[in-house]
This record gives sequence, structure tokens and C-alpha cells, in this order.
Amino acid sequence: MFYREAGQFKTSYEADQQVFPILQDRIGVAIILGVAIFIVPFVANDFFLSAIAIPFLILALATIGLNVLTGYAGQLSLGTGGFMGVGAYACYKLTTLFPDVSIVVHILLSGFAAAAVGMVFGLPSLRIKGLYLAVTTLAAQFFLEWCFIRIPWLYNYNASGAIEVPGRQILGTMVTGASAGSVPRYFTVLAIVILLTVLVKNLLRGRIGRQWMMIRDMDIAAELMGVRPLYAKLSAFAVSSYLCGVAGAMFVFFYLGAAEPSAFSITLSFQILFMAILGGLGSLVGCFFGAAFIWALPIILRAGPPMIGIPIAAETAFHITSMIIGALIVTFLILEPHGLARLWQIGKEKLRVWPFPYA
Amino acid sequence: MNRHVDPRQALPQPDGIATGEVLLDVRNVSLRFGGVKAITDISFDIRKGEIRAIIGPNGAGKTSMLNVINGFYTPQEGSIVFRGKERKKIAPYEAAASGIARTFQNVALFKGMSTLDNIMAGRTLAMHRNFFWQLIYYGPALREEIANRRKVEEIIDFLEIQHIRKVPVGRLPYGLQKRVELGRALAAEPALLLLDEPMAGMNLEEKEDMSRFILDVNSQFGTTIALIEHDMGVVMDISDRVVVLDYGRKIGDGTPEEVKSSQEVIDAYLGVSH
Amino acid sequence: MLHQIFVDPFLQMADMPDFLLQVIWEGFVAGVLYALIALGFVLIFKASGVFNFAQGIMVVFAGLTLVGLHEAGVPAYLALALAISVMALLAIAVERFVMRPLVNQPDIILLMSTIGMTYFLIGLGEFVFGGEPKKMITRELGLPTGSTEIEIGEQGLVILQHIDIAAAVIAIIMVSALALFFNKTRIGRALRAVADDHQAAQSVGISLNQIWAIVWFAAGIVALATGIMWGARSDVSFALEIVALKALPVLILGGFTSIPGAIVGGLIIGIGEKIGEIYWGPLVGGGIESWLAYMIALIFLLFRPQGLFGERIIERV
Amino acid sequence: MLAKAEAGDTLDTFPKYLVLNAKRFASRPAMRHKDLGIWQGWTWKQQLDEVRSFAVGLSAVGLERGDKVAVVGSNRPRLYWSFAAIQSLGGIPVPVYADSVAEEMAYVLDHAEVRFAVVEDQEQVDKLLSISEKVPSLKDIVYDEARGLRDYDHTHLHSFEEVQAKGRAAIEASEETVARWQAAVDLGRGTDLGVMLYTSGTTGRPKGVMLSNDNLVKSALHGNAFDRLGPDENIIAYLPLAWVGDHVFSYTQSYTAGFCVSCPESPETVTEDRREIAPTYFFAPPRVFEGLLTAMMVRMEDAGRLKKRMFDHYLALARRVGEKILNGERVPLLDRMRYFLGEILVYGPLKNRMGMTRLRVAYTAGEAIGPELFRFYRSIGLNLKQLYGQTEACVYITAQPDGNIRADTVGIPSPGVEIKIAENGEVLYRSEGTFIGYYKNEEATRATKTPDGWVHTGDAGFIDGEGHLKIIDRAKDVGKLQNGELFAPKYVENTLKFFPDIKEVVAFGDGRAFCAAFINIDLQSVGSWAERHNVSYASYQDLAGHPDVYGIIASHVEAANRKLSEEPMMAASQIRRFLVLHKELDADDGELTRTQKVRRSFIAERYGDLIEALYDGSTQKYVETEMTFEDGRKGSVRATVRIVDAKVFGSAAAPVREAAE
Repeated sequence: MFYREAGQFKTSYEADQQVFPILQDRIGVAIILGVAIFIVPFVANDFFLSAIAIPFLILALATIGLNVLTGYAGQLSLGTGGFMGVGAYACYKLTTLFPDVSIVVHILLSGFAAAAVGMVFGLPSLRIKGLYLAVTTLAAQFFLEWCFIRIPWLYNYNASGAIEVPGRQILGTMVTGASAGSVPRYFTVLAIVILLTVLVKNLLRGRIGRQWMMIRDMDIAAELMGVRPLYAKLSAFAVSSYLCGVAGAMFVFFYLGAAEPSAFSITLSFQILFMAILGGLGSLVGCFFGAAFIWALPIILRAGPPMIGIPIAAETAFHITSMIIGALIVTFLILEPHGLARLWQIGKEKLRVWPFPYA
Repeated sequence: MNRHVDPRQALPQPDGIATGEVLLDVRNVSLRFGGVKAITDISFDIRKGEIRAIIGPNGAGKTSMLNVINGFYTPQEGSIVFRGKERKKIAPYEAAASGIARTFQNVALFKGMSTLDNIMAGRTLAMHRNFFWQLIYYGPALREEIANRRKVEEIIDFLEIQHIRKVPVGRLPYGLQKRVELGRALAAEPALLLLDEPMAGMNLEEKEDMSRFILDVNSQFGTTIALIEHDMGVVMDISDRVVVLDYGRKIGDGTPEEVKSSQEVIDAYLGVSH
Repeated sequence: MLHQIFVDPFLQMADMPDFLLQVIWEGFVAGVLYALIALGFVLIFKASGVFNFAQGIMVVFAGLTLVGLHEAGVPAYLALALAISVMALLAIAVERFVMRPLVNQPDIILLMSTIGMTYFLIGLGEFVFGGEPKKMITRELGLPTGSTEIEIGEQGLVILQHIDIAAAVIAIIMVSALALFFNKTRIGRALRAVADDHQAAQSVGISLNQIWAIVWFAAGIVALATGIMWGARSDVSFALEIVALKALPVLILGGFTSIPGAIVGGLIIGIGEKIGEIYWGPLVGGGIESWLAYMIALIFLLFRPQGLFGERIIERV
Repeated sequence: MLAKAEAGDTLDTFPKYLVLNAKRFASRPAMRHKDLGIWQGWTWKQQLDEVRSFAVGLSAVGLERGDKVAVVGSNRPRLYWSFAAIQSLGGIPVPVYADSVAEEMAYVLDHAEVRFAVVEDQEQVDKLLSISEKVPSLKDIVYDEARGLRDYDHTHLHSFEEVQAKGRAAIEASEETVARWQAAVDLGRGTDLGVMLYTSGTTGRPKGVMLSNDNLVKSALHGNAFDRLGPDENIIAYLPLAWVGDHVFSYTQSYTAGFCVSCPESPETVTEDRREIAPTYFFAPPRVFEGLLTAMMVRMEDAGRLKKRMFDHYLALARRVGEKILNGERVPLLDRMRYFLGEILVYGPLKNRMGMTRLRVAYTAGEAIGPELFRFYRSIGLNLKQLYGQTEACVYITAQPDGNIRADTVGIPSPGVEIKIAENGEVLYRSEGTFIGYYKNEEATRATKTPDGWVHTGDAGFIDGEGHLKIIDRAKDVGKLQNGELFAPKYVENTLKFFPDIKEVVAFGDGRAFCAAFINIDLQSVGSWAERHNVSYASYQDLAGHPDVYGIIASHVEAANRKLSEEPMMAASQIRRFLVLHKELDADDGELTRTQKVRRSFIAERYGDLIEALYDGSTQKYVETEMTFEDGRKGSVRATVRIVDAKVFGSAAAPVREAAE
């Protein structure tokens, strides 16, 4: 309905291949970015930024990481939590070893540790497919969790066994630690997420992304087109784990503030997997939808009843939330197994062909 | 104008002997799965620029033969000489890199991708920009992407599939999927193109279109083609030479006319209507 | 270092054979329970191709229902009967509201739906019965408690808990019953037909929906038995859910569709990880039980991707 | 010459305009073609370069002044360029329908004595080669697309690129080449033969209409002025090159106004390509508009209930006020606001889907457009207008001016066109666009064009009170009632066929005292009425004879008569008696042509009894008719057909009786 595509024609391949070829989409994206940068941080309260916006962005990035692997390259992983943990611990080690280097640098570097670990655990994918591969990623998950507990060097031999985020500054503003305000943290997270999302999109629309999708859709044909499975799969594992690692580091440094190994348990892996699937496998925008849905829903469910004057015990609310989420997930899978991204796509398509039901 | 010779008369007439040099030589290949013999001691050659058909009843080992040629199966005995290089074992992606492309009996397209992306996928080997450039995208990677897109567009134009350029292949009718698959194989600019039943499941009109495309590919790009096909009429019309397999053995080899008149071939096909 | 890895542990084993036996027994019992959980997986996977992630939570849920009912004043055996009916209801509900609408969806969607069910059952279980661990009503159900000590050699001693013996016996009985059920009854044969070929099964007049409900019910009973056994050894708690994931490596070893495979796999994993933990664990600080099973499965997979009892996969083009 | 033109004067040939445009619109787009997935474009400067190099190449191949060159293919820049290139050398392009069969093409090419042909692809090359013996004049063929032609004998076959390369080489080799080409261009005169277009007459062989440069330039300029067409327009070229409409809109007007012409990627993608380009100026025969509307309605049938209701609601609103708003008439503010909402919800999106968002002027011509169809497009805010034209007139005879549109007329005489109505009702015109004559067909020229320049259109019509021309029928079909009044059966029939319940009408009256009609009901429409009113029927015949159906049809006839009575020239043709035919007119029985047109004389013969009954005052008549069933079986139907009197209006209301009574 709002789309007026008539008259938008492309005279070059650059224009034809841009991410948002439709003018109205470009306007929409600009508006969303504008709101995220110029309005949200100045209008939203501390609770919204700290408890909703920041974790949402971070988890969306982790979901993108998983989606690269599962949605684009077709390799199922249940070890996302573990890879995020690697990033978090790596960043903790880096910033305590080199406190003078900018925390942003550490965060971006810590992803490489996760990428390396991810590639090691990705090696079996050359022989193992589908659910079997899921089991090997479970091995990674449990092994990494064990490492976080059993290797004291990782947490600098703290008595608590947890990592405590030290205070770090960017341009003179505290962005991590107890005294960091929510707005600087929000901006840091937003900047990193936007940057990495753009870079991932670049990969996905080029040769490398295409090779991942070839492997996903028809691995035999891909190989006969000249794709080397080793490179394609390991690069997917590396990129995926890198993103998860960065997300994990940010999760601790900008959201949790301190973390025990249990923060990166299998539960987190499942949570991210849900975000990816409900958001829509093979869709970047879906990652944001999925993260928003899975992260915001419990908060709304818990905060909702008291707001409208229904007193409810915290514990009961938690249980009911769990039930509702479970039921919603099943319902959702039944109604739209391809996730929110597909709904979005269908909706957009409807608007494009409006008033017709189809083109 | 009537002074003219019909220009089509100038086409090289199939004279029974393809004269080009040997592009691919299959030497005494045997392939077994466990105890089952799929191919037994088969030898034949494919010459540069010809259309070579491999025919035979179901289960004759035709597809296995293609799988051996492009490295998907490794034969227990014998070897393949391609472009003068002899090899016993080769990974499929190495075969692709050496210039062999193929299509599949049951269309093996990348279902989640559009026609354009599928054919772009065929350009994999022509694209080299490294990870770093891919991350940046703008600059060398984009230039490479566009250069290859142009090639792909030429193929789209050639195969007359402009109208489905951006349609996900899963939504296309079967005949068009087969055409897209041919396009994907062509995009690799192969020296040898293997077509596994390119006309299976098509109606007469689609078969005619596909035959025309195969002939055009052969004449326009000079691509050597090896194809498996059931429709004898089509095979006899478009191929220069024919290999006949039965139960994993070679029972005939020669021009369509020669093969048609061979008693052994007639026997193998007797009562088998394809 | 190499000595520590390759020689020491074996010396220790040889030194104290009774301890080794004790370890193996412990591993065996754990393995039996893994096998029981895996059995639940296999039942469902065989009949519907669904990888039932919720099997673990079904074990907890079944155990909780039993204990919770008893706590509410229901006599033990009646509680058992009621728990069985609850599992039947659950099976029907799952078939009606999850399986049927999701028929023909890709594997990963089905897997996700069972994870969704897991969330639901966790919420429901905690909502109804509370979140804290509960004691299993072992005695009330007439299961043996106590233990027997067997002397070995001069001063060796192996302690066998009666409940463990009972668990092993019950497991054997259940497996035999299932084997009989599959081979000798009409429904059992129907189930196998479904596993082999959905269309063929439908053409002989078997309703897929009924079969799925039955299979889920069977898996529910297996879960209840597992819950009782496990609960008797430790407590009935949601921690079991993670333990239940161990069924995955078991299945990998045994193959996803093989009942004997599930048992053999369960035993290998159970015994293997116990021995690993006791003899090699200390070298790296202990606690390797949490991942050893997966690593074993992983390494195994690299060499035999189709499992112990699976058939070799030949890829066709 | 150039200086004069820039001062606001006009040039007399298209190559001269090309040179001028390359100067005045140098970097503005002249042509676009969707090729290889994107819109490749050429500025006027580049277009000049393309045309010039091709022209120089052509002359190297041997094209000489006065040579005729066939141009065959779909809408592609290179074929349009070849028009200008050929004209620049004093040659005459002869565009030929690409889909004509070999035999037809042989006739046209031979008749035109073409020496060269510029064609699109292998298909056309093969066709030309197959008829080369019948066209001895044809020497060389130039093709655009090389595919499949590699192994052909190339002694007299050239690729477009090769010819252009020849031209470019010559231009590079000597500076004089351009000057020489320019001299050849300057040699062109307005009085020269510019193009030859073959019209496929309804009978006989196609005739070659010779149009001079003056004809073409002047009518293009008039057209441009009439619709204020300038260099900012955008059009999409998708109609056959050989059709005068495309030649004028996509070539002559583009060159004179300097606007950009876009060629679609392939015939299958025209709709999509049109959406991408969003033309500002658009031309289509009614069937295209009808097809668009049908496709829309079919899709809306599948829409959700709510959306369908919204759609219907706003279309109803548009029917009520849309045209008034478009014409700038007074409309209540509330309706304006509602229409604005409708624009956002329905009209805007519809225009977007059709690629007509930026449309400023659209024309329909070629045949009569249904008033409903016409009003629909206007009501949603598209400035669709009717035009009456002919190849012989370089299109323009009459056109509707903006803001003064009536669905049932074809507008006022175009600028520079004079019109008169002959005694027998035939429309004649005279203008600067009037053709030179038919090529090698003096007889036909004389029959069509009077010595003082009037051209017979072959259509009968009249000019209404406001000066709009109204076409009523083919002139040869128009007869007279006994009282001498004009009788135009098609007009009467169309007035009745306006009602959806009526599928076919055959009107009689020539040489009779009054007008009477056979009517076929529309089974679908009347059938659904029957369903709603619980009227059961076993067959068409059953339903057709139903008294209530007669009632409905009578009311339609009455309404049609009222409308006819309002037209002074038609009032006498009101239908006094009618009957509902007991069987559907069918092509299988020879009653209709295969294109579903009524075969009047055949029907008159076959149903002679019924016609007599119409005029002898009987109220019913028993008939037995042979018919072919759907499965091909033959049989006969028997029926007693009722004949009914209809109400007539105005001064004609006095009773009339057939003399034969």
C-alpha cells in the first residue's frame, strides 16, 4: 500500500544488487536507524535501555551468528552458549592483561578466540550432518562449560569462580563496570551491532555467502560447482563463532557486569536457537525479530499483570511465563514454521501488491 | 538473394567421424558397490566439440559413469584422462576446477535461491576475491560480482529466462528448473558439459526447446557435451556419436546410424520401451 | 605425562580390582538409565521421525506427578495409576496439538517443537508441583531399598544397592516387553510398518494419528519408569533434564532407530564415562563426566557416521 | 538549418532532428532498453553516434538513396536506430509485422521492392532466407542478435555490430565521413517519402501507405503541442513496429519532442518493465486496457472479504466523483476527502501496480472502447483519452482534449485536421498528415483520396452538438430506413450490448420501416439472476423464453431506446420490436465469425421466418433450427419464439407499420 515502486528502475548492476533496492525500504531503514540513534537513548528510561534494548541488541548479534551457521550454511548448532562464553572469557583475559587497550578493540578481538574454537568444533561437520552434528556441538557446549569452571586461569583465579567486569572508558566515558551509565553502553553496543551486521550482510551477498547457501541447499551440487566443503563449512563456523564470541563478550561487559560459567549454559544456546528459528532461518532481519520476541516476551509477561493491577508472585509468574513461551513456540512453529521473517516478508509482499492478494 | 547457398548448408555435416582431438578418455573403468558391479571395464572417448550421447536401459550404469567422470565415485579399476591428464581419483570440486560441469537427473538446484543466484553459483570458480574484500564488499569484490553478473545475464538472455530472473527456483515449473540448471552448468564455462537426462519429464515442446538450447550451446560456445537421454529420437537427432551401455558393459559405440543398426543394441532395447 | 595418561590409570585398575568392579557397576546402572531414556527417544523417532527432545523433561514430569500426587494424599499405587493416565493424556495432547499440525515439516522444526514442549512442561511441572527437588516414594511403591555387600578376593568389597538391581531388572523386563509388543502384537507390527513406510502403513488401514498417540504413550511409560528409578537413586528434580541429554550420545552410538542399540550404547556410555571420570578425570581436575559422553560419541561418529547398528549410507546423485 | 530550428522553427526530417537533439538534449536520455537485467541507456548524443555509425556502415554495404529497407522485429533500440539511419541516407524504412507468416512477408517485401532488411534475430533471418526467391530485390540482411547465426554464410548477411564497426572505422579513417553523412542528411526534404507502412486491409492484399517526412513531422508536432509533450516524457515501446501508432509515438514524437523511449526486455516482461519505467505517456488499444482490468478483477476475486469491500467501496466512490475531479469540476469537499483516502488505499496502489503512477496522458484507439472500461480508468485518476486515427493520416484525425472527455465520442478534430461528413454518413478528413498515396496502387489511392485531398475513412459518424465526432459504424454497413433516416446497426447493437444481461444483438432496419432486433441473453449474467430468484431452467432455450427474462430484456430495450432518442441522428433507429432468440449464436453454426463477430447476412437468411415475424406484427412464431452441440453432434431445436413490442420515445413514437403488412 505504501510501496510505489513504479518508476524505480535500475540502470546499473550496483543499483540492482543493493541491499534495499526499493526506495521505500531505504526510507524505512533510515527511519529505524534514526529512531535507534537519536530518539531511543534520549527518551527511554534506564530500565528500558539496560534490561531490554541492550540485551536485545546483543542477543540479536548472537542470533545472527547462529543464523550464519544454521540458517545460511545449514549446519545445526547447539553450542552457541559455549562459543559466546569463549568470547566473554577471552575479552576478560584481554582486558585484564592489557588494560590500556580500548575495550572495543578487546571485544572485537575476543571474537577471534571464539572463531578459533568454533573452527575446531566445526571440523566434524565435514563428515557429520544434521542432528548428528548437533550432538558434536553439544560436546563443544559441555566441554567449554567445563573449561570455564575447571581452568582457573580463565577467571584470574577469583575465589568466586566468576568474572567481574572492570570499569573501562571510551573517550573518557565509562562504558563498562558498575559505574557505567546505560546510554554510553547502549551506544557502544549499537555501534558494534550495526557494524557487524553490515559486514555480515556483505559476506552473505557475495561469493562466500553464496557458497554457504549452496552447501546448505544441495551440498553435492555445490561441490560439483567447485565449492570446497572444507573451506565453506569452516568459514561458516568461524564467522558464526566470531559473532557469537563478540556477542558473548558484550553480554558480560555491557549487560551482565559479572558472569559465572552457568551464564553460558545450554539454556542460552537454546534461547539463541529459538531466536533464530522463530525469527526465521536464513534471514538477518529475522534475527532482530526473534531476539525481540524471545527476549521481550517474558519481560512483558512478567511486568504485564502487575501493571494492570493483577498481583502475581514472582515465582508463579516465572512458571507461567515458561509455559506460555513453550506454548507460543509450538503454536508459532505450527502457524509459520519459517518464522517472523517470513511473516514480515509476506506482509511486505502484500503491501507491495496491494490491493491485490498476489502479484 | 536466390544466388545464395542456404547458409545452413555450410554447417559441418556429421560424416560419422568426429575429427576433433580427444578431450576425455575413459580407460577400462570398473566400479563396484560392495559386491554389486555398476560398471564393468568400460572404455570410450569424447572428442572436442562433439555431442556425445550415453544411452542404455535403466540400470545400465549411465549415471554411475557420469559420477565417475566428475569424481563423485572413484572407480576400483581403470582411469580417466581429461585434457591430457590421467587420474584415478579426483574430488568433485577438483573435477569442476579442471573444467567439467554437469546437470542432474532429478534437478539439483539450490532451492532457497533465485534463478539469478543459482546461475551466479555456477560462477563460483571464476570468483577469487578474498574474505577481506568480501567483508568490505564495495570495491574489488563488487567489481568482481558485477563482472560475473554480466556473464550470468548473458546466459539468462541465451536461455530466454529473463522473466524468472528473480524468482526463487523452488517456485518454477519443472521444465524451467531444468533450464536454470543448464544455465548454472553453463555459467562455469566448462570444457566438458555433462547432462544427465536433460529432457526427462518434459513435454514435446519443452524437449524441442531444450534440444535447441543444447545445439546452440554446442555451436555458439563450442562446448563439448556428453549427455544421457532416454528419448531415442532426440538422441539420434542431436548427438554426433553414441555410446550404448547395458548392465554396466559397453555394447555399442559409433554414430547414431551405426548404433541403430547394431544387433546387440537392438536386442538390449527389445521390449524395452523408453 | 604420557605415563600418567597411558599407564597409571591401568595400574590403578589392576591394583584395586574390587574398586574397578564397583565403578563398572555404577557405570552400568547409570548406563541402564541412559538406555531407558534413549529407549523413549528411539520409540518416538522410529515411529514418527521426531527427535523428541522433551523425553528428558517427560521423565521429570512423570516422576513429579507420581510424587506430587502421593504428597497430596493419594495412595502410592493409585498415584502410580494416575501418573500413567496423566502420561496417556499427555500423549494424546501431544499428538493432537503438536504432532498432527506439524506433520511433514522438516526435522529441525519438529525438534524445535519438542523443545517448546520442554519449556511448557517445565513451567507446568513447577507451577503445579513447585520447583524444589522431591524424594521418590521408593518404599511406598514396594521397591527394595537397602544394599548387599559382596566380598571379592581377600579384602575387596563391592556394594550393590538393591534399588539399582531392581532398576536393571525392570529395564530388562521393559525392553523384553517392548520387544514382544513390537513383534507379537498387531499394533506393534503396525508401528514397525509405520517406521518403514508411512504410506504403506496407511494403505493397510492404520491411522497414523493413533499410532503416534500410542508411541508417545509408550514413551511416557518408559519415562515414568525412568523417573521412578532415577528418583530413587537421587531426587526428582529438574536437574535431570540436562542429564537426559546424555541420551543423545547414547543414540549416536546405538543408532537412532535401534532398541538393542540404545541399550548397548547406554551401557557403553554409562560405564565409559564412569571409568573415564574416576581414572582419568583427576588428571584434568575432574568433572569430565559432563562432556566425556559427547566426546566419545563425536570421535565415534568420525569413524562410523551411521552408528553401531545403522546401515551404511550410500549417497546418490 | 540548425540555427533556425533552435529559434523555435521546425525541421523537416528526423535525421535532422536527431542531429539537433544531440546538440540541445546532448546528455538527456534518448532511449533505454532492458537488456542483461538492467536498463541500458543512450543519451541523444550517443544515439546520434549509434545511428551515424550504422548509417555510414550501411552505405558501405551499398545502401543508396531511394532504397527501401525492411525492418522486422520487436521493439529494440537498434531497429529504431535503423529508421533514422536509413532515412539519413535517403532510404525508406518499411517496417513489417514480425509475426507475419513467410508468405505475407514475401508479398510485402516484394511489393515494396526492398533491397535490404534489418531484422532482429535468427528466426527472422530464416524467414527471409526461406522467401528469398520470391523477393528478388532483396540483397543484404542485417541482424541484431547473432545467436544461432554463427555458421550461416555471411556473404550477404551482416551483424548490426559489424555494420556499425564498418561505419566507425570509416569515420575514424577520414574526417570527411561525418561531413559527408551530414551532407546526406541535409539533402533530405520534407516532401521526400519518409516511411512506408503496410496496412492489412480487411479484404485483399496489404496496401503500402506512403507517408512523407512532412506528413510525419507535422502530425507529430501537432500531437506534441496538443498534449504538451516535451523532453521529460517517458514512454515504453511495446506495440508492433509496423503499426503506425508505434511509429508515431515511439519514433516521430520522440525525435520531435526529444523524449526517452524505453524498450522492454522481452514480450513476457512488458508489464513488469512498464512498472519499472512508469511511463508518462502511454498508448494502448482497448484490449490492453481490458486485459489489465480483467486481470485486476480476477485477482480481487481472491482477496479477503474486508479488502474486497474496501476495493468495491472506493471504486464506487470513484465512479461517482472520480471523473469530475479529473475534469476539474466542482465536487463537495467531503467527497474530495474521501476520494483522497481512496487514492491512498486503492487508486494509488492500482496505478502503481499497472505502472501508471506517473502517467500524464494515455490514449486508446484502434477500435471502440467500452464506455465502462473507459470510465473506470478515468475515475481512478488516469487521464485516459480516446483518439481516432488511421495510418493514412499519420494517426491523428480526432482526439479528446484534456478536461473535455466524453466516453462515447472520439473527440474534436486534431490540430490541423479538417473533417466533414458525407451524405451517406461517412467521415472524411484533410490534413497535413494526409498520406501521399498507396504504393504502386493508383486505383486504391483514387478510391480513398479525393483530388482536393479529402480522405475517406470508411467509417460513418456524426458530429455532436459540442463538436465531438461520434463514430457509429463502418460506412458500408450503414443503411437507411424507408423514411430515409440513417440506420447504423452496430450503433444500435452496441447501445444494447452495454447491458451485461445481453450478450449479442442483431439489429435489422435497412430498407425497412423501423428497426427491430434479435437478442441473445448472457447465460452467465441472467443465469445468476435466475439463481438468486429461484427461477429454475433446464437450458438456454428455457431461460431465454422465460416471461420474467423477457421483462428484464424489455426494460433494457426501453432504456436503450431512451438513449437513442436523445441522439437526433439515431432517434429513428429505436427498436420497436424484438425477440429473444431461442439459441445462442454460435461460430460452429456459422452465425458468428471465429472472432465472435455477427455474420449479419447469414443470420438474415437462416432466420428469415423470424425476421418476417418481427415485421408482420405476429406475437409468436414456431421455428425449427439446426444446431451443433458442444460435443460436435448436430441436431435441431424447436421453439415458439415470442415477439414483443418495445416502448419508443420522442417524436419517433408514432406507430409505424411495415408496408408489407
